[in-house]
Amino acid sequence: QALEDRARQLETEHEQLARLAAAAERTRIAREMHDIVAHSLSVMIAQADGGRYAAAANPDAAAHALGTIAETGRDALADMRRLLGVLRTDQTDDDADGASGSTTGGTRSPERAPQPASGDIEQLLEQMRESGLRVSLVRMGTARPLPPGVGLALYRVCQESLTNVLKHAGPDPAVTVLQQWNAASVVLEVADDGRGAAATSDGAGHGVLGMSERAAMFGGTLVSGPRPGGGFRVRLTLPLPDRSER
Amino acid sequence: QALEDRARQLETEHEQLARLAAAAERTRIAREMHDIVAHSLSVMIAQADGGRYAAAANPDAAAHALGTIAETGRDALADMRRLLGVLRTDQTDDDADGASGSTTGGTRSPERAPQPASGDIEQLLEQMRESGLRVSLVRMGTARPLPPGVGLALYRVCQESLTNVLKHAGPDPAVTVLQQWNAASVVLEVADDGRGAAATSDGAGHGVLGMSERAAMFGGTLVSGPRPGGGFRVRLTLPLPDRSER
Amino acid sequence: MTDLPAPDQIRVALVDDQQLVRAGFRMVIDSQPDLHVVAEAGDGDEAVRLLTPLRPDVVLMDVRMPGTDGLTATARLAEAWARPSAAGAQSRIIVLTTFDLDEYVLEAIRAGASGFLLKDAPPEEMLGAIRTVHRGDAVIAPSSTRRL
Ligand SMILES: Nc1ncnc2c1ncn2[C@@H]1O[C@H](COP(=O)(O)OP(=O)(O)OP(=O)(O)O)[C@@H](O)[C@H]1O
Ligand SMILES: Nc1ncnc2c1ncn2[C@@H]1O[C@H](COP(=O)(O)OP(=O)(O)OP(=O)(O)O)[C@@H](O)[C@H]1O
Ligand SMILES: [K+]
Ligand SMILES: [Mg+2]
Ligand SMILES: [Mg+2]
Ligand SMILES: [Mg+2]
Repeated sequence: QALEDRARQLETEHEQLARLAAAAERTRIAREMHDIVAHSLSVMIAQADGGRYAAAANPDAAAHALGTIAETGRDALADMRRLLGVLRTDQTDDDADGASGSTTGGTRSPERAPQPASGDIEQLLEQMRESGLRVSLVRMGTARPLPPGVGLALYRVCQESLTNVLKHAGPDPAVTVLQQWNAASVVLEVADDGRGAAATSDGAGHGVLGMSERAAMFGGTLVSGPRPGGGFRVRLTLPLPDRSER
Repeated sequence: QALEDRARQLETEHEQLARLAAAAERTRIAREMHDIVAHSLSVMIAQADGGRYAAAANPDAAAHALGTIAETGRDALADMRRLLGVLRTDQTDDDADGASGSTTGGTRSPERAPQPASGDIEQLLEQMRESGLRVSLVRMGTARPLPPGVGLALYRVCQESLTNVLKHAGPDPAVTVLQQWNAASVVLEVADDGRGAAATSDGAGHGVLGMSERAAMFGGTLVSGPRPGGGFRVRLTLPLPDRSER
Repeated sequence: MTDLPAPDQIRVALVDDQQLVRAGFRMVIDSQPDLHVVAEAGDGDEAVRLLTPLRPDVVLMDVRMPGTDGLTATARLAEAWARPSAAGAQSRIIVLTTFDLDEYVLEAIRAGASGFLLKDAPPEEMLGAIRTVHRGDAVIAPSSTRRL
């Protein structure tokens, strides 16, 4: 019977779908890891080979290369931890985000609010701070409940913007996250004082595209680009039900 | 009607399932990535620091360290490539460590190099020894075949514990790795005589988190902390099918 | 950044956005009596601007770089160098990637590269590849060939 077939078909599609989702996720992480960790490993390897080959003619070359390697490695460890901070927070969030049942056999409890909102952004920033990113949060106005999906959009835009800071802003940037509650809108701004316009764009660009789509989905806007004085800025504005009408 | 309901329900479950699969994959990769990359980077840094200091007395030491660094870096990149599956065209998942077990049923790609198993612990220790760590292995009981995923868990816990020794134990610690086969469990203990409680904790802790998750995944336990007399200890216990019942 | 080679040396150019990677490669290459690094560029545009008139014998070209990427730069350079120079010399390009992505291999060859290597290939392999493409043969890293 048709319906029975359909049910069976859907059931078999389940496994396939899960596999595709996992593969897509792996591709995404591959890109982030490439930009952050693989680059450092390449530098360390190239320096090690170079130091070894150059040492015959110039004994100082080996010692110099060893110094560069140690420094690059320490920076890479710090960068990797920050990236893992983002990834793990992401996971916790998705766990709670409308799904029931346990996923990974992990030990953390999924007892969290179903909509990631400003509280989750604080947690994300806390994790980034612990792993060494200089980031501060500025809040303006009074927080209020958000329509379905809006909290998640804010969270994701913050998350992708911070990932971009790690990838593109250069060493040790300072980041300010502003969350502003207006009468008829909420604004999230992520600004850094890093490389900005001087950053090397490799034209991947799924991040900004995704953020703009999220903004559009809720009738809002996303503006992003280098700041005139240096650094980079992402500003998301989402309309809210007017406070006075509530 | 029941079947119609079932079909609709399955359809709505699709999105959730995809998200769970992605989240599970992210956690799995974050954990593996941490262990592989943090370990390699720590070895490379230790070698670079060591080589630079030793070079004054022994010029060959620098060249030797540079060789080890290059080799370690290449292995790490190869591991990353394997983990992220970028060498493969087919987008099949792999459930080598069982983390995403519920989402797979997975055809293993033939191109995948095998994951390290518990037997490779000896090789890992050999590598650490070559890079100057004083480490000895004690085995108790008779080794026997392990359920899928358990070998990798043992290996990764050993790897991260040794990485932590490099990072936190201070200069020139002595390490003892104990692997103990009991009737219904296998135990791995990594103990050092280094700084222990005096080590400066920065509270990042992806390593211990990942080890605990691995233990929980197989119904085991992980205990870690400073030892009363000094030094640090990590003890992993994983249940095994009872020997007498086999 | 340019530098003068001795008469019979193979003139090599390095294109990579990471200065420390270029510096490492340069140390390896310059240690060889028959090789000499004559130029470095940090992105695709700079590579095209600097290398088009310079016509090095062999270019090591990174794929992922800011602005103009290595594959685009390879295509532009290959086009500019389609005909041998007045002196009859032919310039060759070896494309490097960190991850061995299949599309890159095919695109690189289509763009006019003579070789494809992983960036962390052992130095002996890199040096061998430079000499091989200079002789006019093609080089593709084993890990990639397997997939073609
Ligand atoms: N904080 C920042 N500082 C400097 N440049 C930035 C910053 N954030 C984004 N950019 C620039 O904007 C570009 C587009 O960002 P986007 O997130 O869309 O792509 P991406 O990060 O390069 O790749 P991905 O698709 O993996 O996100 C980046 O390539 C980079 O050049
Ligand atoms: N062998 C050791 N000796 C002393 N302290 C240790 C040792 N192993 C772990 N620790 C302490 O336990 C803490 C947690 O370890 P964990 O591996 O989770 O984090 P980490 O090594 O600091 O960072 P990472 O997330 O990169 O692994 C460390 O910060 C350190 O203070
Ligand atoms: K030379
Ligand atoms: Mg991005
Ligand atoms: Mg650790
Ligand atoms: Mg690059």
